[in-house]
Amino acid sequence: MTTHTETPPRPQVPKRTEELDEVVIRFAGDSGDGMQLAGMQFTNETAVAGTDLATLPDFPAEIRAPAGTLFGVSGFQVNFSSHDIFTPGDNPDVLVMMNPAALKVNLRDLKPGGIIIADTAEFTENNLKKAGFATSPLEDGSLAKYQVFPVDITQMTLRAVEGLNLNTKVASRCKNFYALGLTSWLFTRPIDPTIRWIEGRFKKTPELVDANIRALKAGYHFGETAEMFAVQYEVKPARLVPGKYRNITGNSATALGFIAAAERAGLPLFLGSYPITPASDVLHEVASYKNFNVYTFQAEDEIAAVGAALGAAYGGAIGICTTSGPGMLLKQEMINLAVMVELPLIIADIQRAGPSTGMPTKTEQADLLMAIYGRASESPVVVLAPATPGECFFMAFEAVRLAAKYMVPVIYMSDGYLANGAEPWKIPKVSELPQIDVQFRTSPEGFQPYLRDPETLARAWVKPGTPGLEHRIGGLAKEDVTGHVSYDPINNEKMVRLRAEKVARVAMDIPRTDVRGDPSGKLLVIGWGSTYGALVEATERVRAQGKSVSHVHLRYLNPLPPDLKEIIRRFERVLVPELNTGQLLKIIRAEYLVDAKGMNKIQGYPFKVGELMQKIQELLEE
Amino acid sequence: MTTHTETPPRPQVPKRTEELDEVVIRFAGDSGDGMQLAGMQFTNETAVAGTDLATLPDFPAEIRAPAGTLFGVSGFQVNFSSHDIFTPGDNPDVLVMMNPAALKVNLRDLKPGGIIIADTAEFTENNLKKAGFATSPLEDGSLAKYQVFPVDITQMTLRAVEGLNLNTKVASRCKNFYALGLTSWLFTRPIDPTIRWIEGRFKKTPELVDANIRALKAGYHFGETAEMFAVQYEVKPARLVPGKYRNITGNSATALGFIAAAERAGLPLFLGSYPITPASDVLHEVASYKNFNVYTFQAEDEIAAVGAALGAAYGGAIGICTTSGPGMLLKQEMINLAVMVELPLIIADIQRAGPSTGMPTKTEQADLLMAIYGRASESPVVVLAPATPGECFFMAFEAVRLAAKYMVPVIYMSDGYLANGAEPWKIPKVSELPQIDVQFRTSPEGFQPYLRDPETLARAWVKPGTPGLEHRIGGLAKEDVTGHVSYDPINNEKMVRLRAEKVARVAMDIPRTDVRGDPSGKLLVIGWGSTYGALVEATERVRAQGKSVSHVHLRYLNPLPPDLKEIIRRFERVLVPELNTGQLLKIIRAEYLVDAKGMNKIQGYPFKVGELMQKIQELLEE
Amino acid sequence: MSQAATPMLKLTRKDFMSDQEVRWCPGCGDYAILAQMQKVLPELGIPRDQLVFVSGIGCASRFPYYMNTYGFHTIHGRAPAIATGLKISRPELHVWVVTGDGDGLSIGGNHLIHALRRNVDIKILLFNNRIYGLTKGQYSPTSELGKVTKSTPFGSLDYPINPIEIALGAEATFVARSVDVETKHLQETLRRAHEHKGSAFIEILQNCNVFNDGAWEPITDRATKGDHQLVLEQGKPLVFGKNREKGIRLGKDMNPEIVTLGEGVDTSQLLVHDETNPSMAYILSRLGPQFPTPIGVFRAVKRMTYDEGANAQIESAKKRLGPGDLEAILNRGDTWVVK
Amino acid sequence: MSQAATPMLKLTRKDFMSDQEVRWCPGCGDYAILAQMQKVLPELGIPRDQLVFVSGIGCASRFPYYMNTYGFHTIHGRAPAIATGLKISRPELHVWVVTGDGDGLSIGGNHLIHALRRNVDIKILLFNNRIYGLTKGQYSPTSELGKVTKSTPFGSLDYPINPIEIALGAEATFVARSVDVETKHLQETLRRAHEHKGSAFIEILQNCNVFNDGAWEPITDRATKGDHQLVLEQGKPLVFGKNREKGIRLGKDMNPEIVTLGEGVDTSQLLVHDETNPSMAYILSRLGPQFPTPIGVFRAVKRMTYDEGANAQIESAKKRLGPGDLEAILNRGDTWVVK
Ligand SMILES: Cc1ncc(C[n+]2csc(CCOP(=O)(O)OP(=O)(O)O)c2C)c(N)n1
Ligand SMILES: Cc1ncc(C[n+]2csc(CCOP(=O)(O)OP(=O)(O)O)c2C)c(N)n1
Ligand code: SF4
Ligand code: SF4
Ligand SMILES: [Mg+2]
Ligand SMILES: [Mg+2]
Repeated sequence: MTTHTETPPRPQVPKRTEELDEVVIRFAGDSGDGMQLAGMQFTNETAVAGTDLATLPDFPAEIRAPAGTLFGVSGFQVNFSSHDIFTPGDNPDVLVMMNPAALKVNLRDLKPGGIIIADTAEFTENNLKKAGFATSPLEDGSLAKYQVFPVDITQMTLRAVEGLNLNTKVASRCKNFYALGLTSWLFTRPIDPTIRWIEGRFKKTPELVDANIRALKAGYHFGETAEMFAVQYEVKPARLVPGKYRNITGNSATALGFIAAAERAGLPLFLGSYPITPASDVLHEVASYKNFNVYTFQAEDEIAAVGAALGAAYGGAIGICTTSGPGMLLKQEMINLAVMVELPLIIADIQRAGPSTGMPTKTEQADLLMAIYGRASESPVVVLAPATPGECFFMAFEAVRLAAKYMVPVIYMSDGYLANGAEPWKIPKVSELPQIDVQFRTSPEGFQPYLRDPETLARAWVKPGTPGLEHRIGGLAKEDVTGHVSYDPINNEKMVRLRAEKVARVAMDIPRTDVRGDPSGKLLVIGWGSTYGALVEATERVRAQGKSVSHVHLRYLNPLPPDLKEIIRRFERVLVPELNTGQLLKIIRAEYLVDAKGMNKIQGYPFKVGELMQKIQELLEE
Repeated sequence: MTTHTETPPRPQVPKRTEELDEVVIRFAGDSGDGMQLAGMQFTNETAVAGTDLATLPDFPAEIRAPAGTLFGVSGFQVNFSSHDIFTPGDNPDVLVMMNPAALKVNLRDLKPGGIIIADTAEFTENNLKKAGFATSPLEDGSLAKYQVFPVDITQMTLRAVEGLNLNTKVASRCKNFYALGLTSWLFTRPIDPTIRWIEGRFKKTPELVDANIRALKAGYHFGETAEMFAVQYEVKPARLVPGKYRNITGNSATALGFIAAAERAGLPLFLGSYPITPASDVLHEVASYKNFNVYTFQAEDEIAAVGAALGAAYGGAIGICTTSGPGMLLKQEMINLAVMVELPLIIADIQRAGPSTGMPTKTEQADLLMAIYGRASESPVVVLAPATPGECFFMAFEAVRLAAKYMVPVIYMSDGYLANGAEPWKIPKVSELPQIDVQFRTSPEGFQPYLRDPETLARAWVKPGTPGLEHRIGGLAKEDVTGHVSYDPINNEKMVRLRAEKVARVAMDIPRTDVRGDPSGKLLVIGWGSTYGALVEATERVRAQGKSVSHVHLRYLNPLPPDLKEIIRRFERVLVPELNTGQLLKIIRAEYLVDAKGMNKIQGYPFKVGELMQKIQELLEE
Repeated sequence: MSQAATPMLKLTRKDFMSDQEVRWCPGCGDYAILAQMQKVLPELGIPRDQLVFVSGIGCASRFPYYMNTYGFHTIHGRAPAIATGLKISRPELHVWVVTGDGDGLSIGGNHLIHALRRNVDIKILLFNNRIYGLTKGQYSPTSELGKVTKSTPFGSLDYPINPIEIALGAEATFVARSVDVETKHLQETLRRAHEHKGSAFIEILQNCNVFNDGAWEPITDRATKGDHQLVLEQGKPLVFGKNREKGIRLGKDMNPEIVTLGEGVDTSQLLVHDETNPSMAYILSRLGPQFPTPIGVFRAVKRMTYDEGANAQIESAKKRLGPGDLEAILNRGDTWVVK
Repeated sequence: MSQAATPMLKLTRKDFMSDQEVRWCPGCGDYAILAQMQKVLPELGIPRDQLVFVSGIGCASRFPYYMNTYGFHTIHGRAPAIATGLKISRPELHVWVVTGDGDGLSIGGNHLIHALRRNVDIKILLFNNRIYGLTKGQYSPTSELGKVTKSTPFGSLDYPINPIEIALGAEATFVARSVDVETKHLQETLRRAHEHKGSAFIEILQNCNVFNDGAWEPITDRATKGDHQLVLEQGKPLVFGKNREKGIRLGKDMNPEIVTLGEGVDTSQLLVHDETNPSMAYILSRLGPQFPTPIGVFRAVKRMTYDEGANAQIESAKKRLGPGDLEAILNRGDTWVVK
């Protein structure tokens, strides 16, 4: 443990503490300023302090865009509260801005009367110009309606680490921790988790441990002592369901979900992947668990990645691949083969904004129709989507379970917002996770490769290496039961329908659909995937106004929950908000012949609760 | 011209001639027996004789499967008639069978009382066994309800070519022409076109010219002289629309349509392709026209094929690629790039039965949803489908025209049945084909890469090499007008909607929808693609029974014809027959909220008129 | 699996023949290759269930259907990727890949190279008939320049790929060539591939009598093969010719030259084949048209295999960190308890 | 196009800089490469509008945005295919491809090989930083064995691809290597590529200071580069070393060896570089770790280009058959008239 006594004790100015129910803070600066880190650490602090929370990281596609530019601004928003919350918040209460460009980009979102903490050192003429400010907003009175705290963060940081023999470049890189320290003080968050994190992260370079902790503490103490800050805010712990919690991002939860499922199936996990934003972190995390029975294979491309996963599945492993939109397109031919040979295969599509390269670091949920229909010929697969970062764990687990149970490919659809967003997660007990019961066929007695389980229609999973069960599979049309190559017309139709029926039977595994709000009424809002939080909050608030709106959130997109039809019937109108131009909407309309309306946003960002409420209210008033 | 006097003149038995309105003949034998050729030549003969016709080639995926096996049987069905016909016929009137396996496979389809011509030489014990016959059906009385003509075709062929110094293997390969000659006599078809064809085809091997012509004539004369044949049949010419005709397959028409369009645009054609059944013949045919401004590029895979086509389009050529289902999946990422950079690109998907490798030589129309929705994110393209082999020409032409006019990718969807099927085609005059008016931008005055034509929303097509217009394009999200890389949320949504709107505006180019039958009534049948013929015939026949059924056939699948909504409203019920599990059906239901029903067949074969009639009658009676 | 429990009966060629009728064209070179494989396997003493044949799409790729072992007929060009996933996770299996010149070098070229450079312990047989058979006769990446085919009626324009050279360029650890009709040589080469630990690549010259008949005639015809075949044997000088009267020597600037033995030249001046010498393999791989075609093993060297490495990594991580504890990783990082 | 009409103003480096702010990380080697390109182009006398830069995806592939020429930033790995279509149909344009070690050798490996073997007249620059930059630091096909990265926390298991060797294996007609910071050498190499008629492949060693800093340090560092760089010059003996005191000689079995000049060894015994000698290029491409890294042109030979061939084929067909007559082909075969 490193201790610091370098900061001289200062006279304590008496401070007032105000209690708040919910606060939204956005950190922003250059891509190189470490804002993602600051945001993540703040998140962790407030998680440990027991609040509920939700986050929205927002970074450019450039690795380190030139300093001071508008397109180089990297931001991280965190919402924390003493009550249940579901979104990172529409508009921040606080902006922690490391330069003029950050302020320029983020100011429009700040709530009236909101707080701005700005690093004055960066408000140079040059930087102001790059950001398109004629004069400094910190000085020209344009920020009058906000509470502005100008702090020379850079200078203070340098001073804090003085004597550690760091060059200025390295030293000033600690300023994100200074800003974090200050913010932590302002909102009475504990900084110990961050100190522990710094110690772990920089283990090999003790001078950086020292420097960063000093900067953190200096920021914290500055808040304590500087007269500028008269009020300190407190957000009380939320009354979450009792249990042990940690903070988790969607990608982390996805990785753990896959590992947990393979463990519960007692099978090795084979993850074939080709790096792509925002999916890569799943590969990174899984790769770090090599002491499990985990193979990670960074392939030469997405085709090889899914091919290797299918090869591993054929060999009896849990075969998974992770990718995003452009990579998904390359996998479809192999998924079609998996459909034909009826092997379990899990394909995780962490959706991003497109089409084509699009906005790789931004979110969207526009791959749904591609996942369901994007293969040549009739090629049914199971499609699932988690609704929150923590839920990624359970749906990833479920994807593996269903794939193995039905011998079918499962597409698991997360997105950029879930992937990088975080929330407190009630850690499940391993013993409470379902067992995944895989029975490899070993008996040659009456064996036929396409004999089916009468209930699930799954064919048997046979591991090569099993004596007496030698057989051949492939992508040509196959005869029922024997699996021999067959061009018989009637047989072909039969097999097409059997494959469809097998996927349809997954409906047996879908839990009853939960309707939030009244079971019948005026308006039903149907959502899927990462819009969950915003939809919950919007519908709850409108309901709180005494209006009739309920909410159903789909985790099973193909097949659809069998009770959905009945639920829809009980409402006068249906609204389907999506971060696309109306994909689930098309399915709902075709399936249930209901004149459902879409609400659509294709901006690379999640819905805001406000805009959803407005749309819902409009529909209710029509 | 070769002449033969070797066949001794025989006494003419007086023969009766019966006139028939329509005849369906199926030729079948081993893959190596030349049945496709015999069928095609018969088709040509009857075409030249002025009948209407339709064909259905049906061959195995194996190149030359072992002789005598059931899976090695290759067949070719031709329907010809003195009235308009639209399908190759549900059931043959005549089977020309080269071996027992062929008879086994095809007998179930023969009409009661139908004619069987069989090569007795091949009905050996061994062959009978391979085909699963215990005794010879030619002798055991099992064919009593048919008119059976057992002919020793092999022996007679060998005799006909005696003295030409051919070895038996080569000599007996002529037996398809013997069979053709006999059939031609039986149905009074002229054999001159076939003689001309043989002369052209075997130019370099005069002995084969001789041998094949001798075999052909020997067959013809055998019919004339043999007492076995008491009746000769005649089918009078059909009263087709006046004009000059030829016989054409869908693949040939597609190739010519692309070439014609490039010529009418005054631009070079660049066809990038990777061989795949049943699309390869389009590449083959286009490649033979190198004296046009035609580049054909056989790429290393489908991705490179479409990439090269896009590169050529970027350079100012008509960039086209041709493929089938499995290859389509590999092109989607590149099509997404084309959507983003807004360049014209034509992708021809000659659909085949799937999924995966499936039944490569069989037909299906199950790639529709994949074509429309199979790309990541929001990626609208134009989707067209021809309805008959001859129409392939015009729709291929239209695909090029729309791509260039709207600067948009166009997917053109033919299928295995259209590709290889043939029909008489009224040859268009070049001067009557639309001019395709491409204006490359050359003026730097006010140039911006994403400035749009206010009517079509097309951006300007600029050829690299144009001074002063240097600019950069790519797959990242782009700013409206300037095309600069932009991650602005509002701009992104704007661009997504602009791209969608551009495709929507193609509706301006869609001709009024033709309703066959009453403009309103009880049942509307909606079809698309190659089912046209069967649907026309089925609906006409049911209408002839005085029932209320009309038929609309869609050539424009995305966008849909703007008047379709109105048309659908005028009918009580809607039926959507498709060779898939209900793909257009989903779109119709979602779009028009009409409780349309599907009729679906996924057997690798086209609809039969009878089965369609039955379904239509059922629906009308419900 | 219960391999140990399987009584090790001596298997015969018949045991490796599946119940499926072979569907290649009569006279196709593929028959001969199938036969040699079925003859060699019984001698290797591997139970049938431990063998997996993975293929892509093409005539060649129908191979697995005819082998009474495990088999997977996959999609065009991707067999090496699928085989890689299988072998990594099931290192005890014997995994063979069957591909064609189109499947392996056109659409699948990249997977082939990457499998080879990774040295995944799979055996890759590339049936080279210099044509696309299954799609009825378009030119392939190994077709000679100017080839007239259905898709190139005016002649092809691209310089052919040399499969051996590409495999060497990818630093494959075992690279060989054999011929469909050279039964003994082919058997021996298959055996060598099996014995090699690591990726083995064998180009098998194969005749497609329907679409490219006689492509390899000079090398396979009794009358000419003496002059056109150069049989590589480890440690032996490069001698060829009907009467083994010719040899190959290294001339100026590392250019090989043909010499006639006897005229003041004896075998001691000839190049001596060394499967471990990379330059040797390279020079042999690109002998010009005036030279005989080498068959045999060009290169055979040892290197860690990917599958070994991957499995060793897991074992060592388990040793170092203890076997994976799911409960522990779920609870990793800062946690707190809500009561 | 109206190339002749463009007044041939003498262009400067500035003319080739686009109005887009360069978005690479400060200190990235890509800046230096961009600068050299912008310096060389004005000297080649090509109007800007005749130049097209086509790239894939990756940090390197942002290159076209910064060039004030035509530019196409395409999709991952496919730039050679797109450039091929462009060049075939517009042979008068100067087409450059910019790719990275991931873009060009991982997902795009096959297109690269096929473009090279076809000898399409495009210039391919592969920026090799031995890492995936844009996706934030996973190992690439050129990363050294055992590389610890985000995706390989326990070290990578695959043997790296040698880009020069692969290009040679594909029989590329021009193969060279240069270095981001060797400004003169890089300029000269770019010029040579431009002058070469046919596919030109240049591997450019490039530093990614964020994710793989110092990957090429021995070769670029003033203090060590004398011993670690071997500059290839046509017709010159292979000499290197701080004081040019060392040389490379061909030892036994075609194995190269390092010798010190002076000690009874003079340059006449050294290998003399010959860009047209394939064995030479091959041996140089795979000098082991104890050898210096060659930079310069490994191979430069002439062969028909694909684009030439494709266009000549059209011209000759027109000559032989007359220019295409649409009416005639529509009316081909048997026709009949219905009245
Ligand atoms: C994605 C895809 N593209 C194209 C095809 C069509 N196709 C099947 S096999 C083949 C080439 C076969 O050539 P080769 O690999 O040389 O095998 P051969 O038939 O000669 O043994 C092609 C192009 C396919 N099945 N899938
Ligand atoms: C189909 C597809 N797969 C994956 C990606 C993600 N991706 C973008 S660049 C890249 C690798 C970049 O590495 P390299 O080519 O070495 O370029 P560098 O950034 O190092 O210059 C990857 C994997 C993508 N854009 N598209
Ligand atoms: S087409 Fe050629 S390669 Fe294919 S089975 Fe027939 S002979 Fe063999
Ligand atoms: S990540 Fe590396 S390669 Fe990419 S711009 Fe930064 S320094 Fe350059
Ligand atoms: Mg082949
Ligand atoms: Mg790189």
